[in-house]
Amino acid sequence: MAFVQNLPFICILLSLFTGPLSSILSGKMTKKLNLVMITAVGIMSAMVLAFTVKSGEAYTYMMGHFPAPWGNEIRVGVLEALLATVFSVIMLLCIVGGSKEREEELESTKQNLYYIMANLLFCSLLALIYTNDIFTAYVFVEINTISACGLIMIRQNGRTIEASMRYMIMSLLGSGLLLLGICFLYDLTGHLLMSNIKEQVQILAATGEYQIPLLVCITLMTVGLAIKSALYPFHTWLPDAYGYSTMSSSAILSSLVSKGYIILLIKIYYRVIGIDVIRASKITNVLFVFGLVGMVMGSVNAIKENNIRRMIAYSSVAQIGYIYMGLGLGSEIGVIASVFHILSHAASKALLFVAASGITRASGKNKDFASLTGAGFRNRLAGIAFTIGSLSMVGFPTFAGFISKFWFAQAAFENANHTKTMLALIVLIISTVLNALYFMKTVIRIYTPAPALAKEKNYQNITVRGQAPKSFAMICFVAMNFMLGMCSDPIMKLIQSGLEMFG
Amino acid sequence: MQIFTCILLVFLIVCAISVSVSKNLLNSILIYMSYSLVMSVLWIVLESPDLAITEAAVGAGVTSILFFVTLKKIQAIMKSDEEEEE
Amino acid sequence: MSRKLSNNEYQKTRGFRFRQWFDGTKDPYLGEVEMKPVRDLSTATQITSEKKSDKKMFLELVYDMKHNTQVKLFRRLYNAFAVLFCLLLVAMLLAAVSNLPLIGVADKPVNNEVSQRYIENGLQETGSVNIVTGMILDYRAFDTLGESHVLFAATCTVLILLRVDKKGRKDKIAEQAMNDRLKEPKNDKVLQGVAKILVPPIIIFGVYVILFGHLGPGGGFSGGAIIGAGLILYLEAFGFAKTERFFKESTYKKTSLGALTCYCLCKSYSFYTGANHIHSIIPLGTPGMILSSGLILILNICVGIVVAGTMYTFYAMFRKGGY
Amino acid sequence: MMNLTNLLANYGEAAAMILFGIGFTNLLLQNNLIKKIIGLNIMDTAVYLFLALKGYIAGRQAPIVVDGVQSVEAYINPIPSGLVLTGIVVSVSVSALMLSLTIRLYRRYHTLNFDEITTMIKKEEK
Repeated sequence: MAFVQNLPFICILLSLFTGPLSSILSGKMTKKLNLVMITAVGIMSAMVLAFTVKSGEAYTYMMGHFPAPWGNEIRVGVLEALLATVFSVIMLLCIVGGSKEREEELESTKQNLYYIMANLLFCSLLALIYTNDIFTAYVFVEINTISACGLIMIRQNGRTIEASMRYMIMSLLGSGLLLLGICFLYDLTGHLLMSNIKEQVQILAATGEYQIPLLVCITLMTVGLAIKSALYPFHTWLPDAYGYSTMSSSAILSSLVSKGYIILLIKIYYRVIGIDVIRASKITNVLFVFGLVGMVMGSVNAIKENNIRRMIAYSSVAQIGYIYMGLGLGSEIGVIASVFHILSHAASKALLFVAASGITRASGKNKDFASLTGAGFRNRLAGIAFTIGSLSMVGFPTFAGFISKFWFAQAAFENANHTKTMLALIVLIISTVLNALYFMKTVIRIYTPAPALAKEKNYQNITVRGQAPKSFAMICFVAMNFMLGMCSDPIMKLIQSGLEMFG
Repeated sequence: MQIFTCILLVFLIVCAISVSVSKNLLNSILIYMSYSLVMSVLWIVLESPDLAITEAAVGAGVTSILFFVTLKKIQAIMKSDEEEEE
Repeated sequence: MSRKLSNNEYQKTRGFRFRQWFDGTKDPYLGEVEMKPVRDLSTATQITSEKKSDKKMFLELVYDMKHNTQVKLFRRLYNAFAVLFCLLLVAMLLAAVSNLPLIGVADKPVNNEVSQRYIENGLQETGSVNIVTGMILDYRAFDTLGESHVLFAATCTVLILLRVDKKGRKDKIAEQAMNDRLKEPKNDKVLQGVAKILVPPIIIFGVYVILFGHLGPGGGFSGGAIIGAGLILYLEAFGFAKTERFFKESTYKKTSLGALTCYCLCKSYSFYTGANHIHSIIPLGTPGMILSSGLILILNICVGIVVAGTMYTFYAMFRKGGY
Repeated sequence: MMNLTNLLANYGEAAAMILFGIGFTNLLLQNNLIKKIIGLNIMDTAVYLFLALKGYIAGRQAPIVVDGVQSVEAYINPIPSGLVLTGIVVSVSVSALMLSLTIRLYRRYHTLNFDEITTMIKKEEK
């Protein structure tokens, strides 16, 4: 066994261990520790990615002295390593980009608690990506929920606490359903390891035994994870949570946390139940419909919104709708498009949150649209970054968003079911138009010159150097968006081979 | 044995319903506490002593204490508000 | 009357008092035990009715009932749909349960080679007499590692929400949090007496449950919770001034950090050696002895420390917002 | 669909599912925050009851090795117990978190009714 193969395990343990370690350090030290840890994990994940691409196959890693059906296991393939790498880059940039807001908005004595939460959240994301055991996944889902709640409410005002209560209620409903689904599955198959469950489920599907419980169990797990990842009718906690928490939390939550659950769902579909059984159960059609509704309704709500942070949050609802639409198409290419959209949305949504906070800082921290007029001139870099993020969201060519929309359209075209094709294409067009409406409205507003307003309210100009960490984060995010948009082919290939390894 | 289990299960359901119906919060919490205790008895019947100990200590013990403290805290806040009004 | 004592002396004896109490003529303890004067019922009903009307007015103010019939209608519809949804859920689950394998029967998918190996080889492979402990701390240790961090994360969130930072803050919330004990009897003699008798056995029992976790029912979680409950009882009886002598926030942080570090290190070692097929040097000992079963005893102690600290911290935070 | 004889034989699981439904409804619909949290606890324990029933085999003993007997026929399935043990700890930490949120909300809005809190927040914004 090569030493590189140990790295995923070391990543998980390292991020897990830095959580308790941060509790005795001072705020500044914990920040440094956190940044060093995430960087180290990023580098290690990249090494794992290189290794898996070279070897061309996935491997399992025993957690303990006991082999497969008896002990715990983690499983590492191309897709897992890719996701871990991208997630650590995004996490790092989000934390760097929001450092100033955190210093201002959080109490100085609670700074280090923020990093404890961030470390545990990151650890749980890594564990969700890598784990090969469904009950371990449940435990880490709970860590994820609790630490995400901590990140929301650490900036304390009435709104965030109410939002985190709402978030907790919804997520606990979701995890209850997920746990019940896992119990059903355990009862039917007698295993908790993903690969073993899949073998048993294939046998059950072939013999036709226990059809109803299997269907119920698929439904329970899907609904549970859909609630947790804020699919449209379950999104009520999302705008408040993203709109009022401190900026880096919103960016992390929208770009990583809800995506972690979707990845777990994809994993369950491919590695636990088997995609053929899922297709036969027609649950994908339900996801397809909810995805479509979410795409439209999220955008409509975003248009109505007058607060820039909440607008971006509602746009997240729409984008999650896209991802579920891709899953709901039920074809290989649809899932590939969804996974790519997870990456591209993570990059552009985090960019939007960072840039929006730059813009609002140049407007006296007001988030309503009227005071944002002309903010693009007061903070030039943030203005440009926001424009690029919006263009990527809308689906302008050369940016990440275009590629994912292109692949969604492609997936819809190749779908055998023509009603689905028509519906998907029509809703894609409608949603793109709506996206363009609210994002371009914002961009035009921040580039409308308003020297009178700036003078009257005593706004200050912010230079690139005056916000060095944020500028760094924005530049990196813009570069990421370009990279995902311009050279998407290798990444697509990676995702494809990763999904093949899943199967 | 089956009859005993059945009685316990019926008791659990009655408890769960009366928690949601009862008007007084303190009553709800007490009923929940007894629910936990019955659950731990049920687990002894089901031959899982580990679970029974843990549920008795955690579910009926610490969780209920936390509920009581919350209620008390809320009443303390209520009282200090009333004093301010006066 | 064949009484030997005179009437005057008889009235001082217990027999007379008992008889009086039995007849209901006089309560023998009246005036000796403090009792709350009984509130006049009519004022109480008046107060409740006032409160009810207050509430109604408040609700009308908040919801703006007159102008918000739409909201009301929406709420009703929402509730109806939600109840319907829940009923459907239960029906669906019952349908699924009716098709599941029967309970209490040995021949079903759950009882396969996995549980067979746990039972047949568990004693030799983990050294633990209690198979459940052996399973959660050795075969499936990764879950349990995550679980103890769930506790840690929850404590941190409670700290975020309820800790009152004393540094230069003298606002209302801080005062409220500090003062909530002022309105209660301090140094309650009965409580203190009971606590003096009960706390040591509770804590010793907790330690026993932790240390014998691999030999009988119990383990780190239950034992830790028992110790935590003992500490809570002590705190409730004697107040924060006494507990501060041995348990402060820094104590909690250091002990739980130490325990979690120890846990992480032990498990990293066993995960690493296991995955790389290196023979582990940890001896399993003779099953049935207290110093046996390799790492399980150490892990149980670590978990116990974390859980006890967590439970106590929860209580202290809820109570006062500090230690 | 519904196999009634089977359902009667699985009466324990049926009861667990009903408890799950009650807990779920409470968590979703109760306006009172404390009852919501009790609902959450009921829901969780119902799932654990379901799991514990899965491991139970009539006439066998708890999985603690006695007198060196190590045959499968002697003991019940240990796996569900282990899973439930993990789950109980998760649910106690979650309910502590929810309760502390409740205290904070009460301190600010002086009510336990979640609907009222939501409407108050909306009023505040205007």
